[in-house]
Amino acid sequence: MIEQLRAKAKELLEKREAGVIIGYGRGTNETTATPVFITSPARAGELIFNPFCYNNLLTFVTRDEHKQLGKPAVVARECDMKAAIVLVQEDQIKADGIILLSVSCDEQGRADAACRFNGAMTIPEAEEWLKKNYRAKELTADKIAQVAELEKMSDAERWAFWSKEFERCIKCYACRQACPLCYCRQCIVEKNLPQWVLTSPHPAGNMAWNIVRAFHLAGRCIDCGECERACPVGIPLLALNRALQKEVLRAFDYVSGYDHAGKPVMASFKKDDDEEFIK
Amino acid sequence: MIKIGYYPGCSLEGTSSDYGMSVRRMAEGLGWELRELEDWNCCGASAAHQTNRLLALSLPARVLALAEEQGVTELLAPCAACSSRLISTNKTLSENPETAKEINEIIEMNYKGTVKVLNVIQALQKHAMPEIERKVRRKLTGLKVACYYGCLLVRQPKVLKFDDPEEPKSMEQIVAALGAEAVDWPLKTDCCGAGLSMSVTEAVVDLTHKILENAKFHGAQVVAVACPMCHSNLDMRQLDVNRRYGAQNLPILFLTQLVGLALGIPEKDLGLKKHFVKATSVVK
Amino acid sequence: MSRIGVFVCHCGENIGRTVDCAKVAQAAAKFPGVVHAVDYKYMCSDPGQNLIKQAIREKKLTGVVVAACSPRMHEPTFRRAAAEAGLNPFLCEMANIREHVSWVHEDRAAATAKAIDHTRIMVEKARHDEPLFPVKVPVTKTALVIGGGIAGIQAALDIANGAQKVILVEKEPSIGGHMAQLSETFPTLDCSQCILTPRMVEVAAHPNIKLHTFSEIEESKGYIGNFEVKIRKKARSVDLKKCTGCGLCMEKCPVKNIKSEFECGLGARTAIYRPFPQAVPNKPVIDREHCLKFQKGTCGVCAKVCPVAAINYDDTDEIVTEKIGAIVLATGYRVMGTDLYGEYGYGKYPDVIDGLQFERLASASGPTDGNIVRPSDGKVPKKVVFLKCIGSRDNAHGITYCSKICCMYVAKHAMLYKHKVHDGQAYVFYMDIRAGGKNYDEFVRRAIEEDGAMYYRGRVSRIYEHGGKLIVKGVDTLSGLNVQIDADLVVLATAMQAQEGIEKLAQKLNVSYDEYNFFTEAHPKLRPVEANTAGIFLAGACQAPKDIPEAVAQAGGAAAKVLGLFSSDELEREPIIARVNENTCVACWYCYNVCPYGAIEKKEIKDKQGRTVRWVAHVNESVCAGCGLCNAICPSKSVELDGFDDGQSYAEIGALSE
Amino acid sequence: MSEEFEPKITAFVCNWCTYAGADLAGTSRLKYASNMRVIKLPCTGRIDFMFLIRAFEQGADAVLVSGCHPGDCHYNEGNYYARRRWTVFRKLLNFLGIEEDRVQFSSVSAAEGRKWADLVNEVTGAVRKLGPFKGYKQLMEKSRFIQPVEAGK
Repeated sequence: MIEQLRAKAKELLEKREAGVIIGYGRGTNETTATPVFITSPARAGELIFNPFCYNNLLTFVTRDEHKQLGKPAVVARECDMKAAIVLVQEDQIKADGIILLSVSCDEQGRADAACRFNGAMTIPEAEEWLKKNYRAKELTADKIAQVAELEKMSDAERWAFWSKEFERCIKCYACRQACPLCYCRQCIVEKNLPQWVLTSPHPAGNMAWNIVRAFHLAGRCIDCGECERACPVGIPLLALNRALQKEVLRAFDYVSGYDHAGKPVMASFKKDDDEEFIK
Repeated sequence: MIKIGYYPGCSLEGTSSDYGMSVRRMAEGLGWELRELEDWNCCGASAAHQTNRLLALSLPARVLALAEEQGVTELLAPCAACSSRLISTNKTLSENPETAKEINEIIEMNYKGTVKVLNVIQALQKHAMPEIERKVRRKLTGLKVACYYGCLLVRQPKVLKFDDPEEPKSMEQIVAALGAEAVDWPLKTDCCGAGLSMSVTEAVVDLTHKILENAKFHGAQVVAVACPMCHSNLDMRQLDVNRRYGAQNLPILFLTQLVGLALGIPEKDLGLKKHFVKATSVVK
Repeated sequence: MSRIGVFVCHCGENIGRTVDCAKVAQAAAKFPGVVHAVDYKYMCSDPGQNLIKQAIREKKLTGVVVAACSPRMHEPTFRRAAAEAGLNPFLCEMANIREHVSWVHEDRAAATAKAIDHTRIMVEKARHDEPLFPVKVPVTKTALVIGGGIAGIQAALDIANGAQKVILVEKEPSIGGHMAQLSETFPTLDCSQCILTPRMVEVAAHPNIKLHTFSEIEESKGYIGNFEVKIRKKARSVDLKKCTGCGLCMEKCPVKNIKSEFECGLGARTAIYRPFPQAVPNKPVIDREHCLKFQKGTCGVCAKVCPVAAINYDDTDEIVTEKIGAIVLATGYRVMGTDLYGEYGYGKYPDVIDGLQFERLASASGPTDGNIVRPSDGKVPKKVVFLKCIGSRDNAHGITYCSKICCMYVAKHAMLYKHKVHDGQAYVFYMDIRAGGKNYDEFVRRAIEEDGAMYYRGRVSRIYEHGGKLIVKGVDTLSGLNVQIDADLVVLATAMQAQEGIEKLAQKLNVSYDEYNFFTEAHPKLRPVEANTAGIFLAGACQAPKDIPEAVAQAGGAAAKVLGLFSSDELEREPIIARVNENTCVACWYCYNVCPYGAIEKKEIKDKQGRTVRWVAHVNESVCAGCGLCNAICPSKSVELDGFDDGQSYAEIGALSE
Repeated sequence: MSEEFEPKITAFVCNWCTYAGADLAGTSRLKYASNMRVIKLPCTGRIDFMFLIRAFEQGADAVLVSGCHPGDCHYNEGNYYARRRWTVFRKLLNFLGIEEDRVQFSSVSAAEGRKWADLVNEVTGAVRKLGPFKGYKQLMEKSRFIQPVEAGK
């Protein structure tokens, strides 16, 4: 599998169909991996794909310093492919400005022995492929198990749960940095006229930050789980994201990452949208 | 094998036993497995819904609940009055949870609303069209048929959501698939007077005459119906019509009988002999 | 530092009875930034206003809060007063302590507390107010009128007579619209063409009107005062400059059996044709779908006979671009297709016709020279049945509205019929008779009482042919009896519908339309001739079913609005508009996607070499209506709405801290 | 006898429908509970979800967002976009453990003075039943020693 990936990467660079391959390379030792930016065909052999490859590489494609390297071909798991589709939908990259080197991972989002290279894909191809091969795996019972468990609690229990979780937040914003869809030049927390989010890592500021982070991903989150993985204090951020994914699916019959040419779900409406909650 | 629940209703067991026979034989011919509901009761048509609202809902609700209990998802009710009552009840219960609760308490059952009721035309449309053309053994070529819907089959439009209530075409499509010619005639949804059959027979004779005359005027050799009341009025009252207005001699066939004939089922198995106006002369 | 003045109004006893106004003023005096706080009996009175003006001057106030009635009542009053004292009017705010406090609460302490809070909210807002200045937009003084029916003609003439330029676009080869097809008009029975054609000629001759017939709108961009519209002039195949309108080509055209659209299929026309004899321009067009030259490459007779060589088979569509300041939509209506009513046999029986067809039968210039005869056999019908509300007010067929004109034109038809066929009998089936309008009810009474039309209140269930007659089966609900009429002719008064495909035009112009595709007015009562896109106005039946006088009146209204807009070189708009911080915008286009007005534009940021570095959102001030959707949805808070910006809102909420 | 709890409710209303509806309640002299403080914005579509959080930070026991009925929006579509926003946002808040009655939404037209009066009473009653929003108040209490002081202009 890895040989196929390397060969394709090499071919893309040789034919100048891509300017840079963004993929995983070996980290400081066998048990780490690091993003690599390969511009010369000779280095295609450095690409690896193993259980230690987990960063969502789409975070790099929106950054100015990487844009200069030319059209990227990015090693992308299913959720990463969805990130690319949302980035196109939100015009952060052009539909013809990226190639996805599609790789399949296991249920945990990790590479394993069974992983496959699905070929190089354009955005429309990736979208079709995902509809066929991945759409049915969205929001399955095991994925929303924690959400369901929390929903069973009383309001007070949930408040206690989250207050306790958020109390540990140190406002390092690793969740934001790891997220491929947090691409703003200025994050809302950096805006202080007015001060949208109380800056200190105290309970009120943490609550505000975590609400902003979750809600800014409403209808957008592609469920890669990088935020939760990046969180140094282990807040179950993915459960928050998934609760909103579930609601977006229920209310608007929408799953993010399958419609590169359509309007974002939160920037559109239907006249007969749910309004039971409005008195 | 298409499995469909079957609710004959009282007419198909009594006055219109030929309809019942032909439904069963036609189903066999089409490869449907009809499962007659066990312990079914009267749908309450006309008698109940003119007297007591809850009774009018409870009788069909029990039939629906039985069907649900017996694992039926689609229920064929060939009688137009039965299907109309069952479909209306289904709609009423699904839209009014309070009423549904009340009715469930009365019938001491718990109907969840999963049964879909079909009349004969709907069932044929869904489970026999358009393949029926290939199953026809005896094409009814040259037979001119006036499709008569009467008042119930395509009404009430909002409950039934099936065909155009004023200018229906579904029966014509089935008849055409059998190789016969459906005549274009205007009185296909006029009333035959069934509700007054016993009380004001005079009126019925008059109404029936208009329908028969008009069908004949437009070249019909037979009238196809899918309702026991329509049939008995148009068939049985034809003697009175003949007496008052002159001979009509227009055979009245159930749609199922026409389908049966086309499928090559013998006439006697379809109950054709039970008619007052003999069809044998036309259907050879 | 802010220097806010607070002015608490008693409104006589209206506020003072339940709110301790003095206490509100005392509390306000202690709010941060407040340098002056007083209460007074009537703030809106001259002395009250003077109190404010005086304080602005003497205390050098940077902001004013008037705690009084609803801002919907007196905000303009106090802003004007502030402006007169030299303060930017947008630095004056009102706290509502009457409608929202004194009139709805009884407990004096609670009401006073709430009044203090509402005042504090507005003081906080005022502390964060910025002076705002009206937005000025240049105006191109040329109006575009789309649609050349009576509404478009009227609007075009009114604007042109007001000394402004007009471009009139009509999709058919001639202007005139449906009115040109009518025989007589209600309630006066004057001849439709006699009153219309002079106006059509006037349009053609008017020095201020440029006419594009056989043309459609291709594309529109821009905004109020500054639209740029591309018009597709369809290939006419006849050079309008050379053609003299002699008509020889039409005489000689061998294809003579095409159903005439103008005659509603009751008459025929040739392949090279003009829709009707009084057409403007009175010059033909080639219908390429039927022309032998275009279909088979043969014939070419028209070119051979044309004395001035005006025929051009190689003519192609032409796109012209026009700069426009205002647009009047006058696209009219169409008559509903009757295929929805199978039971009435329209299309099956030639003698079941619609109202517009009856107009052609009754028209002196129509296919029968005004003789009312049956299309099937040319015989004079002795019994004619008119059915109203065919499609209109009929939930079962999806149209719930009333088409408004049918009651009147059916009465007119019944009359015209009786005037021409003296021994004939007209029958009318109706649901209601809606004859509201000057001389309208009298007109209907005349049809019934003098011309003997039989009116039955009820519907018809079925129409069928029997023995050479059309059997009409209906019911008279007033007598409770069934009615059966053996008619010779049946006329269906079918519903008035929006033009087919009109939603495409609406999307091009960014105007909204309702569920029936009629254009939506900006306000159903107070702004009935404006679309909710600035600079676009509505005239006639494209907004809702209308009769001629109404369409003409609305067209006049729209023209007046256009002339008002054109009365100055620049137009002023309220400065409640959004602004983009281009430094932080990442061009995710959420604002662009949600803007109901298309006011967000995509703007390139270029470097010194002229290369595009990136894109950002940009608000077109002329189009922005100040809703603030962009502001709320922007994830990086790069768009803010002047007058209601985030800082102001945050400060207002902050005013409620404990 | 303990004094009845008087909740503090912050209402965010649109200028065209609900604000005018509340005005109508006033001109009709309808009486209703005095617990609500009204902040006017052009449209419910202008209301940032963080305004609601800000209100809770300032000690509100509940918030109300009220605008035009669907199809009546002065800006044609503003409340449709808002409706999507609030659908998901109220889910988020409830998932965090905030009782549904503390975050309320309504459509009140300019003609519905009576509805506004009844609504204020209903919301006030519901929040009175819930009691003070202790959760958020505790959050603020714990954070107090480092709350920033906002500079006035």
